[in-house]
Amino acid sequence: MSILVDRSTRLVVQGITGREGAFHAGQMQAYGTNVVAGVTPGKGGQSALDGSVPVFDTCADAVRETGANTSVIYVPPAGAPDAILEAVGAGIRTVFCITEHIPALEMMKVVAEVDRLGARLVGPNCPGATSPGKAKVGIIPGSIHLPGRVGLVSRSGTLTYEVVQAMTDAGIGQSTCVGIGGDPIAGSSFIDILSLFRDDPETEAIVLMGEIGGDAEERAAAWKQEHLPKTPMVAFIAGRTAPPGRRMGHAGAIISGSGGTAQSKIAALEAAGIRVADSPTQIPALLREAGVRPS
Amino acid sequence: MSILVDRSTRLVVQGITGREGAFHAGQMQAYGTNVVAGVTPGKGGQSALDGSVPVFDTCADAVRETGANTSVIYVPPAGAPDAILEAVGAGIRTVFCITEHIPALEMMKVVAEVDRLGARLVGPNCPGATSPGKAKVGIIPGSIHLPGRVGLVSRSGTLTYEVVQAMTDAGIGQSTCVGIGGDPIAGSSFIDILSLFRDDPETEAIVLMGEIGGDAEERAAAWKQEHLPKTPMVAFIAGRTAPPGRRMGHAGAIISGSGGTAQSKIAALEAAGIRVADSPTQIPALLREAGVRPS
Amino acid sequence: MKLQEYHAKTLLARAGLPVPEWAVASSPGEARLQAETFLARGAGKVVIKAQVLVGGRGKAGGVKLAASGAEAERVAGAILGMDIKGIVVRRVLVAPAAEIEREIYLAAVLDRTERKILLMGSAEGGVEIETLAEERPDAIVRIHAHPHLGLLDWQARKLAFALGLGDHLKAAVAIAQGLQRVMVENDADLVEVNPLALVRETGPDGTPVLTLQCLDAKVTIDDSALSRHPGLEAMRDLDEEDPIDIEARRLGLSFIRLEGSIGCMVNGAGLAMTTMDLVKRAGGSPANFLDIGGGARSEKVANAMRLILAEPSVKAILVNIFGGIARGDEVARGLVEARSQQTRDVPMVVRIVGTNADLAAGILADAGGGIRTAQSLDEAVEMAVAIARSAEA
Amino acid sequence: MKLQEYHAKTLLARAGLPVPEWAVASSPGEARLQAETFLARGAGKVVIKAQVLVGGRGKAGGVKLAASGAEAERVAGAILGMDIKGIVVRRVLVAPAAEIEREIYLAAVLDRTERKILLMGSAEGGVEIETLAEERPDAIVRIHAHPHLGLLDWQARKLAFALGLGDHLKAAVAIAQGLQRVMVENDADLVEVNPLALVRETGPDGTPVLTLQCLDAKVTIDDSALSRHPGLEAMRDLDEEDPIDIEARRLGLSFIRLEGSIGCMVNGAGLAMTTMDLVKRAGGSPANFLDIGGGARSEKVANAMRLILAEPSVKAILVNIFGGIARGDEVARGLVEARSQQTRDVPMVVRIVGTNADLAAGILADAGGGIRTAQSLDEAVEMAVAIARSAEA
Repeated sequence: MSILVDRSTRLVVQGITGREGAFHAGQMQAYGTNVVAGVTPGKGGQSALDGSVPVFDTCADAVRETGANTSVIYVPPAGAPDAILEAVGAGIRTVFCITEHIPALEMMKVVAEVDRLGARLVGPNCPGATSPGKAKVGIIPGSIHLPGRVGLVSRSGTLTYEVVQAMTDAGIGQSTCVGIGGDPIAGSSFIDILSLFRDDPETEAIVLMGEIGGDAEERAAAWKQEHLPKTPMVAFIAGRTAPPGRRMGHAGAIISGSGGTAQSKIAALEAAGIRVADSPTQIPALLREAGVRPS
Repeated sequence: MSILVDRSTRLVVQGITGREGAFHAGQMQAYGTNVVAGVTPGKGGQSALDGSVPVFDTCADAVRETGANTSVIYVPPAGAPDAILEAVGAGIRTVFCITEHIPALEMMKVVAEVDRLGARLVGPNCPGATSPGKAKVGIIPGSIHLPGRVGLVSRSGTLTYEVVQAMTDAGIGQSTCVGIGGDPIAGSSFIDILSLFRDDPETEAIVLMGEIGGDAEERAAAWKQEHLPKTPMVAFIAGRTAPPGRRMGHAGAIISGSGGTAQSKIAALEAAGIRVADSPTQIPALLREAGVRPS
Repeated sequence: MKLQEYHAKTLLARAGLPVPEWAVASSPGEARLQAETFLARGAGKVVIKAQVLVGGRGKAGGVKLAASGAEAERVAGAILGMDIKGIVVRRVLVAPAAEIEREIYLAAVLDRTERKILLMGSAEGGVEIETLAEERPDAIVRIHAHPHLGLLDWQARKLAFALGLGDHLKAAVAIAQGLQRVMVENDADLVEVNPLALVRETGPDGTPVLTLQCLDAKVTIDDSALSRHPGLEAMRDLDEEDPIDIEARRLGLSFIRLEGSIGCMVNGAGLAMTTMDLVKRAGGSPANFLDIGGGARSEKVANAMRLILAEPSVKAILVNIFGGIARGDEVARGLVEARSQQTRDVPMVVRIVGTNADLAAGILADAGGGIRTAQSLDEAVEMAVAIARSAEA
Repeated sequence: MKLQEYHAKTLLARAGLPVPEWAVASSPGEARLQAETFLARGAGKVVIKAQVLVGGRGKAGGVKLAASGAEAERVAGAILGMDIKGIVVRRVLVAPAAEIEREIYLAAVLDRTERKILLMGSAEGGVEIETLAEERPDAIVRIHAHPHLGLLDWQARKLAFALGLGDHLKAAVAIAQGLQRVMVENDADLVEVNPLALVRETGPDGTPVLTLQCLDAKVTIDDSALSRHPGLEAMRDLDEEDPIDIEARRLGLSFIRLEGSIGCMVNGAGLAMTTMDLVKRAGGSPANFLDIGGGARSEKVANAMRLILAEPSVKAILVNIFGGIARGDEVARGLVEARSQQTRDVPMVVRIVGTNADLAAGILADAGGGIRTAQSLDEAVEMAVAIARSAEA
């Protein structure tokens, strides 16, 4: 097993005719993901990926014609909130939004509606998820993965790749790697993903990649202690040396006042029995110390 | 048993210090309803009904201090939609809105939120509900009732009283009488109330009081045929002689085009095995013919 | 409240929807002037449309084309003053006639069952939507707007594609969302554009272009919301209303004049309709529908009685009050007050039961002669019908 | 983006919130004139407040009262030009000094955990809310607005009662809902009024009246939404910004200048912070934070390189790219382009892995000298730190 994406994933790519959408649709298909449809309003009837994927005007058409059950969104910020609502409105239950720079208050309205419909959104401004050897959805490079039994969840994008690469180099495979994105309003939290890992018999250990700002890491630590007391877990926090009060690249990475510092997060994680690495490259060693064996 | 209101009802009256609120709060208390609180913003700390009922500034205060579980609203139309949202926001699960002349599009927003919270709204522009001998909430005169085993649901107000009086005069008691109101957007439909009666072992027969306009009676007939095939049911439709295209008093009572006529409703009800009375006073006789015995 | 086409178009145009320019004339000369202006600006013809709130004006000859100012004057002269289903035409709308490539039906309506705003469209416009709904329901596209977020972009696109407007996606989306917005901003029950048309025009470079335009518009406002839209209340066409309706509205009464001889005063619409039904069933004929509403005070009751008596054909009055939120004593006091001011002696049958019925009985008894009382509805109806019959005999 | 107090007050006043009148002066003489106007209109004193985006201006002496025009000129003269936490004061706000009966704290903020707008209030205003939140969390009232319907009337009333504003219910409700509306309409992250004050004034009949007024205001705008609010972008205070920040924003880069010697260019905020952390851990010091973002094209990379090189203290450059949405070859092309235009010869360590890393390696190899490549992040960091150290030695 694995979480979120696997061999049963039937993926529709919203924005498949754009530069990013087309490129990553190809990468996902090449990895083995079952890309069943694309959506670009006004380009219905065309096809993408050398004729292998039909393009539809609407998500509803894509779902009806191809049985798509998962969506990934590469649509510019002005259209992305609507693209999410279109996907869930068409009955898609799992949506990944890669788009960055969506206004937070737009997302606030969108997540309320996604929740009401009982669907799951990962992102926005996230790299997606990969279940190695099964399927990848998003922009995480497929080559860095190794199938295995460690689940990874991260607020960062490229930092995630770094750690996954290190794990793979050390022979430690992954069940599923999920980037939840660093935006202020996100569809899925650390805890949402940890709950999925808890229910996945294939995931035996977890890596959590956090960063400064907010209190999501502290909350995740408390949740882990209560709900996953026996699962080995290691973590990393980016931004130990970041100057306070400045926004580091995306909205998530800002320290205001005394909360949200790397120190407070590391203390909370360690208090919950989670080892915290000093460098991403230390993660494989900490996993091994926690009892994880190479795949 | 009974539905919606009974001896476990702990009622908060929103707008208790107004003319209607004060009068009917007294009537409800005199009937035996457990009126535990009133709410009028700015009058918290006062009391109503000769000092027997505390008045609070907010529903939340009323719920916390008195354990109120049901609300009835006598607030002018400009404030009534908010009063409904306040009640459900305070955790009250059953709300009756007596207020009339609330704009339909205001109610549209309200019912969506009430549904989302899983609460139940009856009304607006409804007379409320009485479970004879147990509790009455709203404005139905208490004196007309007789405890028994016939459930009644109606889109009208005073027409309901007429039928209840006729039933009581004939010795046929009621389990619960519910007026759902005739406004275009209502919290509860015929079918919502029929579902409650289905699950109430004390209700052995049902009276449905409909009127021209819309297709609620046709839908109720189809539902009854499928879900309550064995329960005796009789009906009445007001407006057989109403001229088409004119609005009769409240928004519900208008016939447009070929739909919504008394004829189409009567045909649908009879096709579902429901006897339709020519006059409200015939209802007791039809109930007896359907096997209902005097209480 | 129904709005005249020219008012409905004003609301649409205000919301940024594409409505071709128009003018309103109440005399043939005015229509000529307006037609000449449009023709001078390049219109091939103008259309002249009767402004009445009843349907079927086209079939009745209330919509005509004109190719010149003189013809416009003649046509407008024929339409103005015309009687369409009992309504005298007092105004015509004058507009450039469009070259229509295709007609589409599009409307936003309140769906009572789903409790949402429903966008209804059909690729076949210019039709009666009720007929289409019965004969070929599949030809109608239905999309419910989100109750809080409105018609979402994707919903509007879905509607546009389903109506075959994929080549005019942006315009169609804007129009669909515009109808929903006009509905919400004005508390309308209905905002209908029929036809929404693909109109052939000549572009700046001389090549033909197709644009979507709202050629007709129908808007109905939720009466319960009029108090918060004074600008819409001002659009009410009092000319087309029965003066007694205007008076009833002023008094806060729900009143409809009918043809019969028995004046009815009832509280509650359902009971009022039932009372009318029973009067008919007993062989009588109601002179009106009148719901005095919940919680009516004595003054309102007295006003209602004056409205009933204003109708000379009324031979008997039937008062049927089942007290709930209305209290019997208030009604009785109103009746006695009205009776005392009454110039015409019409027999009155009064039935008051429910809240404070005992007090009401006392008040009526003290008032003395001319008021007969009844206990049951059937009895009251029979008494009133008998009185009316003997008065007419 | 943080707004200056006078801009924040403009947004509040536009939304109909009660903000006492104010003026902005950039010279002592201007401040005197404005003070004289307020004093002439009846103010007992005026308050003169430094307009800077850093906190603690009160403690720093940036807020003072004045009772005459001359005093206002003197006070403004002292504040203008003052250095508050590294920012030079260029403008002061002048306003009538209020007679404060009670101070309240009220703010609308984005709650990331609940994913809703949170209204936070405290009956004790004028305080540091962070301090209060830590010391006495119960003294803070919290109410989440509905994500679609906004701050409902009952929520605003509940907030008002909890803040002890039951005697000013209508005003308090309007202000609470106004803050939420200002937040939504301007895509703000934070709208804070501290203090919201009960101000003593004299009514038209000479009796004292208490009114609620927003005496200070702080607004922060969501950077992701600025493109749809050109009017807010125009409120940006460029005077208070580092010119290199202005240039970085123009180039669409996320750049923060630091004190060190190793220029960093990374894709992704998390990886960029981690790279900085590792540089520090290896004994080096980063000269900047720079996230070139996802999908950066070669031109953007070249621009980023120019920003780094603008800092004379930079002795080594560390490029760390893990390709995902960004493609290694694009970055490599940008580096080569920047290198070819570069006037200053700073050694560069480049690590490009992930998407199209193979193509990148080829491009860098073809470009020849001056660019050192590394495979692992640790290795790249060590190389860069070693280079910087030898250059500084």
